[in-house]
Amino acid sequence: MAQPGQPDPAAAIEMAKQEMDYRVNLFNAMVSSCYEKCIDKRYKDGELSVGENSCIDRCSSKYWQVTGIVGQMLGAQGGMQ
Amino acid sequence: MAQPGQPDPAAAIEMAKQEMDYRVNLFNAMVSSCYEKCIDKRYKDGELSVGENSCIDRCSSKYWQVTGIVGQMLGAQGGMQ
Amino acid sequence: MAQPGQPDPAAAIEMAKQEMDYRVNLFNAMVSSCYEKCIDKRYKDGELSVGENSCIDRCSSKYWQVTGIVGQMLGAQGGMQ
Amino acid sequence: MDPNLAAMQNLPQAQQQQLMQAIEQMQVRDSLRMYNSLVERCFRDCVSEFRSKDLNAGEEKCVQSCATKFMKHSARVGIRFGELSSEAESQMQAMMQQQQGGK
Amino acid sequence: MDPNLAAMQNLPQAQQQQLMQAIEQMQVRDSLRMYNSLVERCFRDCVSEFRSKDLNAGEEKCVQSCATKFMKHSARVGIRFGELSSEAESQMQAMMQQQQGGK
Amino acid sequence: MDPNLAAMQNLPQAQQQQLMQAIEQMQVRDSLRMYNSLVERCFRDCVSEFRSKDLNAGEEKCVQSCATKFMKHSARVGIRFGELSSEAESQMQAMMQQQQGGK
Repeated sequence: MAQPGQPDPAAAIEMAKQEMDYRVNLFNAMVSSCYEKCIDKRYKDGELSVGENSCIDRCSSKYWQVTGIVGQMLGAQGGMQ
Repeated sequence: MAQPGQPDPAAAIEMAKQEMDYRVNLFNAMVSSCYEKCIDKRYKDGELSVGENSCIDRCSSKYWQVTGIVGQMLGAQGGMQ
Repeated sequence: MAQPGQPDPAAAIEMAKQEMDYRVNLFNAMVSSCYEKCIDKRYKDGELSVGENSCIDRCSSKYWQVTGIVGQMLGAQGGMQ
Repeated sequence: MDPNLAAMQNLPQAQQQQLMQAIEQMQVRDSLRMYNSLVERCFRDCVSEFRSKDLNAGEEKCVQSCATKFMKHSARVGIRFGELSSEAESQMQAMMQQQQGGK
Repeated sequence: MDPNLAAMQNLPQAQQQQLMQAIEQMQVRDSLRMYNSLVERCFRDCVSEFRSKDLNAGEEKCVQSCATKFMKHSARVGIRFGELSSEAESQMQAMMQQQQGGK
Repeated sequence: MDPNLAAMQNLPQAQQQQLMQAIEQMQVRDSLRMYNSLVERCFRDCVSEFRSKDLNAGEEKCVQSCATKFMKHSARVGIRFGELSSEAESQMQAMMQQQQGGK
């Protein structure tokens, strides 16, 4: 998308902002998705149980894998352009 | 809101961006609303059934009509200013 | 975060925008949270019942208190930086 | 948690105008988003049958009641929000005066 | 409710380019958001077991079907959206011509 | 999918500063949004009785536990996210070196 060797500062700043926006959105979606899947909502106290902690780790990993699968599919059919 | 015959480029660009933002949001809301109403979430395969396809068409049409009704109501009482 | 006595117009504008963005988001979240909690979704007519109205008042008050509690917790642990 | 628009009063004329314009644009954007979310909500709550491509009379009536109710609800929350904000502001000012008085 | 990009034609060359660039940036941002929301949805609908850190075969297949279905759905809504938009636009133009004819 | 902040190193000094400032502003905005969504979630999960206008003791305790839990959860996801990102980055770099080596 960006041609190397053609430095346009404004465009580079815009790209960096876009990338950050994307990463923040991805992170937030991962946080809220795994919260729904893993956290006991009775809130007896503020501690994460052993089960919740390991669920969070696996959930993060699986979520990441889903981004990979979907990313490849969109890339393959040019859906991200 | 914008006086005709008074061309302010920056304001015109801003308006065009606002309009695009609005249309993208409307489209996205239509996509996700009709997805919830019409799509079978068991995901046996990646095909849309005949029933899903006709549901999507009718859902899009009804969604559009709702924007019309609500738009008129807001316009009538000046709620959009 | 902003040093007093060091007026940077662009930064001041940015801060005012951020604050407005924050307040609008807070207001919208309060509107939709209290809508879910208080409003009868059968929509027989367009009137709010006495019960709905008093629920809205109490809900707004409680929602505001929750922002206070969470704000203090985040402030205490520096979580908002 | 609250004010800072106070900072605005210290801005030069030109920047004040720029800020007012930015605020106006945000307001247009926000009311368009409010409109979108209102449509989304009332559609979700009122329409669930797709045997025809036109809204039936019941759905249309439901959408109207829903939109009216939502706007009344939103206006009432707006009043409460204003009260709670200005309460918080006066508390903060009282606190700051107390601190300065303590010097 | 609808057009205004017409306003664009009256813009000077330089601003037209600026606008095109802004639109392109919004499109990149929007397709990244669409991607994010697609991932979120298919994850929510397909993954609900956390005994291992890797997707099992069933989950992987489900995610693929979900993403494919969503993209087909989205494309179909896009076609309908385009039709409904241009219908609305021609109605509006007809109305405006009628009003001007009435002068 | 990943880096590009690398592009930043090729920017002139002035633009680097501009970018840093933009990033800072985005971070403020994002943490304020995080705060808003945390309030929304804990309110939804903890408060469901509206016979009085003040939170009762149980609700207050629930909100505190919810907020604490959410922050711990969010921090843990953050660690995993960092690991997964840097893994992906090294894989990509390995791939690129392999491709260049193949020349």
